[in-house]
Amino acid sequence: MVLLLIAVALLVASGIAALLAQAVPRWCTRCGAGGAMVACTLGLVPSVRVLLGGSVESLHRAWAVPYGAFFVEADALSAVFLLPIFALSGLAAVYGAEYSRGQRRLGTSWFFFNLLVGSMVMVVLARNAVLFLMAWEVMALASFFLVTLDDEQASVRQAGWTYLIAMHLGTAFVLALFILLGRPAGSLDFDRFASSSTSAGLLFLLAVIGFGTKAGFVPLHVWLPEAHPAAPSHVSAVMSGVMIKTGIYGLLRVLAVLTASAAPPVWWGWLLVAIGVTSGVYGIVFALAQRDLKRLLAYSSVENIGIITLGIGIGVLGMSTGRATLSALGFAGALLHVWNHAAFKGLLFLGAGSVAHATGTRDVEELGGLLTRMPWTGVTFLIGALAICGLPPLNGFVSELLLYLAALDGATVPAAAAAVPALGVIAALALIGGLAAAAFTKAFGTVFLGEPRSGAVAHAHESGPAMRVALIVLATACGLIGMLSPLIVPCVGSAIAALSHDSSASVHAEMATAVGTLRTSALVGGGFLALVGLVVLARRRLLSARSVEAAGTWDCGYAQPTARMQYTAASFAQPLTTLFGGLLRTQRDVDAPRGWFPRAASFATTTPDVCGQHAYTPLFAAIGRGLGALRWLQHGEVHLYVLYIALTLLVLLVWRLG
Amino acid sequence: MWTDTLLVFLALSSLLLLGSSRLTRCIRIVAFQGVVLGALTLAVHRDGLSVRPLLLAVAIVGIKGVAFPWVLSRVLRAGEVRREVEPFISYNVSLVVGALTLGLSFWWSARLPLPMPPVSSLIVPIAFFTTLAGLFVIVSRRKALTQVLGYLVLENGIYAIGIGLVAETPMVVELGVLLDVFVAVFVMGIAIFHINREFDHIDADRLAVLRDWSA
Amino acid sequence: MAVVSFLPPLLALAGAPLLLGVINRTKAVVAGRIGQPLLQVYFDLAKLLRKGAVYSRTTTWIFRAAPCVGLAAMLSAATLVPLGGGAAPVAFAGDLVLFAYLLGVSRVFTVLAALDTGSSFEGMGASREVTFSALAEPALLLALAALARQTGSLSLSAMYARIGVGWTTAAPAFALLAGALLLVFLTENSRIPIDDPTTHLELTMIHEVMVLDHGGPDLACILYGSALKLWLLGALLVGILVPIRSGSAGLDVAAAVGGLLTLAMLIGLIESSMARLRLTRVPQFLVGAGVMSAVALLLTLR
Amino acid sequence: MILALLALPTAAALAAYFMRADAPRRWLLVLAAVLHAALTAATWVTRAAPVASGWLALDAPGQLFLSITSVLFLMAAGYGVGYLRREHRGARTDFVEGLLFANAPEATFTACLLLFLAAMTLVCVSHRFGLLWVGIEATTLTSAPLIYFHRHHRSLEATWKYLMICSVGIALALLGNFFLTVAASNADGTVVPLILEDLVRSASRLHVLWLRAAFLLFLVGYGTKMGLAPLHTWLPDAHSEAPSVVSALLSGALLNCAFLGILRLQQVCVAAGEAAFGQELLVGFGLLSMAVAAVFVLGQPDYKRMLAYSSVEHMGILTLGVGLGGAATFGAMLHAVNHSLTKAMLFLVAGNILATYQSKSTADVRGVLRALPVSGLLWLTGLFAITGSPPFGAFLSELTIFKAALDHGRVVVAIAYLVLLALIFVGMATAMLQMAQGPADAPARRRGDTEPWLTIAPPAVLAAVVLGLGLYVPDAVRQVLEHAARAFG
Repeated sequence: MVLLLIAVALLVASGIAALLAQAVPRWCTRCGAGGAMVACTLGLVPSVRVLLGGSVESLHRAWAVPYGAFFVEADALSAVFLLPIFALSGLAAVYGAEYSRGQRRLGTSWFFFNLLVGSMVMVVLARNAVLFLMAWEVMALASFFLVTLDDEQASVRQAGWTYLIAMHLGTAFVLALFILLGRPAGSLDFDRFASSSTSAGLLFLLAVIGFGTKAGFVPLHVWLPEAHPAAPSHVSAVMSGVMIKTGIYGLLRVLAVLTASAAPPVWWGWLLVAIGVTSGVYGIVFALAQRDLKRLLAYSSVENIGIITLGIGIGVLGMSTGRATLSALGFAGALLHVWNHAAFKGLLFLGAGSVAHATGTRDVEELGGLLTRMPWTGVTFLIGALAICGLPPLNGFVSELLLYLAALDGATVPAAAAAVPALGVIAALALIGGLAAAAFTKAFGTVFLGEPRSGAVAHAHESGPAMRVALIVLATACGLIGMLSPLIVPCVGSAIAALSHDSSASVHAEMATAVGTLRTSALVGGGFLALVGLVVLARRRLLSARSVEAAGTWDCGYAQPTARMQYTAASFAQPLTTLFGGLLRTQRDVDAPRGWFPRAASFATTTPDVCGQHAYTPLFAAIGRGLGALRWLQHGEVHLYVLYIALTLLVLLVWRLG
Repeated sequence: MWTDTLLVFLALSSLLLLGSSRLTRCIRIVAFQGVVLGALTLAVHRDGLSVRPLLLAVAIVGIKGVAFPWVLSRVLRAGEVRREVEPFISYNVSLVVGALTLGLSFWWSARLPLPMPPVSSLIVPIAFFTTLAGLFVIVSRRKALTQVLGYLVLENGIYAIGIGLVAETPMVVELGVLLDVFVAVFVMGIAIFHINREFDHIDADRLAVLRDWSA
Repeated sequence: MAVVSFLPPLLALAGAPLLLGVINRTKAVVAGRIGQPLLQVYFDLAKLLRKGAVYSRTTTWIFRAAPCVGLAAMLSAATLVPLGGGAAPVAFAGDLVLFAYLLGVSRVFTVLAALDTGSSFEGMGASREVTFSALAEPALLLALAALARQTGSLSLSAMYARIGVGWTTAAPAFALLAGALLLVFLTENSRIPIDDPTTHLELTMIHEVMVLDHGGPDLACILYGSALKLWLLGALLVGILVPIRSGSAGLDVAAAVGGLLTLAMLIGLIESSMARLRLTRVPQFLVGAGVMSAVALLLTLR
Repeated sequence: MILALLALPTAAALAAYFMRADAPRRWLLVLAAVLHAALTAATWVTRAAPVASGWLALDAPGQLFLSITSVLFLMAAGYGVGYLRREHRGARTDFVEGLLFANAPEATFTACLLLFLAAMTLVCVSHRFGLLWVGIEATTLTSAPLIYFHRHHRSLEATWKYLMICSVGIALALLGNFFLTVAASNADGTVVPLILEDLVRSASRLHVLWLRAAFLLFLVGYGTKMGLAPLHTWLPDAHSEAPSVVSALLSGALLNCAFLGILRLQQVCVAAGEAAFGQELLVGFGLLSMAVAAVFVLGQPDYKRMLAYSSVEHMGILTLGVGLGGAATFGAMLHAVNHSLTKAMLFLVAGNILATYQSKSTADVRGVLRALPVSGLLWLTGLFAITGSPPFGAFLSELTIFKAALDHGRVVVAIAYLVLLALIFVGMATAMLQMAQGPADAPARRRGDTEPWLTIAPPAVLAAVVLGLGLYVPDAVRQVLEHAARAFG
């Protein structure tokens, strides 16, 4: 605990130091990034210790603000989220030290970056509503300033605005939730929280909305695809990789409270599964339609949040149907996916950052053939892409396998209440997996393979060592979690026990078969790698003696194939985008070639977010109009103002005394 | 007896004000009300004249009956404007409204039983009527000047209640109040001077640049 | 694990190309030709393995790695799939997921290799491949999940060992499952009516166009890999359709192999009797498959 | 000590009025402010004894509001010196309509500022209701010339409306005073003297009906001055036309004083067991004010008016808090502190922005963060502080009020409160972010290249205090707040 608090203090201090060193960029980076690295390494120690079954430490001090108390605790659930926060933030700092070199307002950016990391840690540690909300809002504000760092662009300002409004409204729900939770005991400390069975449903909904806004549940996700691309890439990595997970953390924390007294009703699980399916499919379909690489990744974050929510939903179902295996596996899958997503989404955002850094564009239609120019970035990005598609033997597969196991287990129970959603989960996971494969083959294929689609690529260069290190470490993490899953999964056991109000021993027992499965599938995965090696060797032997020539790509009889004749990302995704056209509402602006000798012709598609476009914008406009209609009140005529006074007086006298 | 008569004068003068169209006459009416109030201060003290009410009466008459009219007619002369009241609501309607208000105040005062025997049963309704009449003048008349007059009538109505119901308010408070009102009217006078200089008119209804709504 | 459990993968390795031969032969016979020898595919493989290679200057190591990865994935998948009642050497709860995702691995690499060439045709094929497989995946997994629910176990071998019981209790569900699996089988192996492997117009191909640029040993890997895929998915289908569970592994396996050969002939017949679907119609076809397996599941829910 | 508090600014005002030279007069202003603040600080150490037979006394509420006033005036005085330096004398063109106008003589301005302080001090310390009335009326009269500092017709219009509306309102409050006397008089004609303590002591003997009537009149009368909707109409005009330093004082100090007027009677009502009567009305007015504020804050094209409406909103929050009673009253007291400091800070910063961009329209202001780095930062800080986001003080007070609403089971009120807060946040965030962010247009850059420290330091200090109050509420402050809260039920 002390180490954790030191880490937070160090983060804040180094941030301020960076701000003060504004004038000297080198020192600015040293303070900011250095402080973040050291703090994150410090923080990793206790988090890991707790995960490995270390004692839970807590600290309770009085705090002179209304209802406030400085009450922090690092239990298993907190540790599960602390680990990725520290790991990814540290790596992001390493990356950012090089990435943000030569940018303006370096001090500001590092100050808010470290503040963001610190506040995330405090959010996960806090056990008092006031403290939590403070950290929660500081987190939102810090990330807001990071998002709007480049505020000369109108689009960035718009994104920042959307983000800020969304966060603030979400916080309002969380506030109401905490106050209602604290009502019975008359204290806002988490350990005194309680819920009556009557209000539990309402509280659950409040939690889903409040924390779902941060996590990016559809349809509360509108801020996400705007904000994440706007921020610098190492920040997007942190925001997408861990910050939105604090929403998941909050939801789990509250679920643990709400289910403490009584098993949750079935509809909670159904709702969560429904949200998961919606977010998953919606997210990946929109990811498929994007041409801005970081926007694509942002939407895929919505999808992965959906997958995590599926897991939580199954877990809750398991609790309400009293099926321990189901809850254990569901929560295990969800928690593990939290880690995995942190790993590969962080990796992918950093990779995207390197690409943008090297080519100056994030538009996939202008990229191509980068694998030869940026081998390291390419390979790591490929690993990330494969992992996020859930392909064995990488980490994405492990968490999805756990979810499949949970769902299959649910599917085999007689009770339809659990079976139907379980089957929905299977179908959804399969569909999401397929679409994710499409989306990320599109991303990797168009960015790194084939011929360059524009001059932007020509002078692209591999990024420097610091950035490479971060990429490589994360890629290795993806591989290791995949291969060592049988050893890693048990670490989240006690966190699951806390969630399902179960002894961690029994949780481990429930997960035993699953761990066995993981072991075998890891073995098969290893075998698969070995086989790849063998086949590659065999092929090399065969070809060693023979002629291996280089030629142009077989062009099916075209005289001069050019890079621009390549299949574009849009056309690659076109069959699926048309299939989901009803959801995507892609806007085309076509300038069709006219006449016998057409001059210029153009065809462009944009896919703005449906919810934003067709739900929120009209709503806000309507509210604005409605309120605007009342403005005649302030018409400027003084004698009528006096009339207001007279009328108010008369009404009050007649009404209250008459 | 005396009291009732004075109160009736007060009410009538207020009604008269609602009906009169010339600014000069309005000012005179207000002056008259000031005098009436002065007299009222004396009248309510049946038990022989002590020095305090005498002093107060002098102050009231001096300020309300002499000073204010003087200030206002200065303003009126300074701004060479049409001497009409220019109401939003016609004189007849104003009179009707006045009558209704009178009724309302009688009805309302009937519902407020006084804890102690009042000097006169008319005091509450008529004073309240005067107050409302003052408000009505402010609301229904166009000129800044008339609005000041309305404010004065309002003030007078409130005074009447003060004099009639409140046996002892300490002298200091009374004078402080008077002083404040005096300064208020004085500042308003100055303001009207400035308005008069800034604008070629002193119609308050055209002082409506600052607003959040445009038709 | 018993020695006999190595039988299914070995048979797959040995017999996979034969199925292609059978299909082609059947088509030829129906068309009134003598057609190629049954073992033609083996000859092709042998020839390809003796050749050198030509690589496009555009391509990277991905292009070279893809065939090997694909083949390796199929080989590992082969260790999971039982043949008839005969259990596979590797069987554990949830291996069906691993199987499905290993197919995914090979697919993703094929697609990447296609994109690596930068040729618009191969891009086109890749695009179609991801589209259709994305739709085929739910159908496959739902079908297997239905089997799991019906047989009450989560491992392919165990599931297929108990198939026989299923037919007696939930015949309609199983019929639907078989149907769904057949559609998935046709799609995944890019047979008519989804795709026509023997066409000569790149514009209309899916799988074949993706491997246009491959040659020599690489092409051999790809060819052999797809043959294995045919065999494995076929085994899953046949495992349901030929529910002979005598208990003696030999007999069951023999029956299954017979079933596979019949399946090959059946495909031959289909291909010579039907035309390819228009590509825009294919999604409906696959969604249909998904619906079939979903219905099968709902039937088992009772 | 109380007399000193009153005498000091008055004397300084007279001195300032007759001073010829500018510089010493300005420093006299600061000196007076410092001394006043020092005296106020002293009252925290040693209780100030009541004087004039209990007419003037300093209880917890008085001390609270007096301290707010004094601190704000100190800051305003410091800022004012910088402001007056920046204001060039003589005729100049008005940037709205391009007409020529001049400023009021600086001597008058300074004198009125000091008299204004004296009047507000009187309001805070007077326990005699009549005197309270005199004080509040005096604040109107002394502040009217301040609003008319820039002598063009818009400020004149604002002044006129301010005078007219507030005078009418306060006249009604006078009627309320008389009714209170009636309520306090016994059948035998004797009267309980209208001193707070005496009334509270003999509250049970008060005549309920007349007490209620008095409360209604106080509510409408002082409510007008305080800016409760629908009586707030003068407020946006006066705040937008007055010099920013004056707007800061009006919004931060004056409105509180008017509120104190209502609270004093509420204090009596509570003692008389009539608390509920007032609380219902206060809740109603509170929500109505917030709603009206929301209407005008959303899409408000003039940022000073926006701040003014936000003041209406926060007055609503205060009344709502007192109306809810219990813990909410404490919240309201705390919120009074937070709002005053934050709003004053915002108005001062708005003054800097106005001086640089020469426009009050939100649309014309871009890139404050670049043109005026410090002011820009303070502007954003102010945005988050005033909309009650953690870790600023307003968050704690708004949280307290919201919690109380839920704990009392006033769910509808709580929901309305939250929704209105959210709406107003959207409105203010939209406008203030637009102004703060984006590229700074060239002229703004040129004009705003310097930020004199006198115009930066005061708002910076206030921002620091607000942030501090969000992280730590000192014990002494908490006690005063609690005493005050207990007085108002």
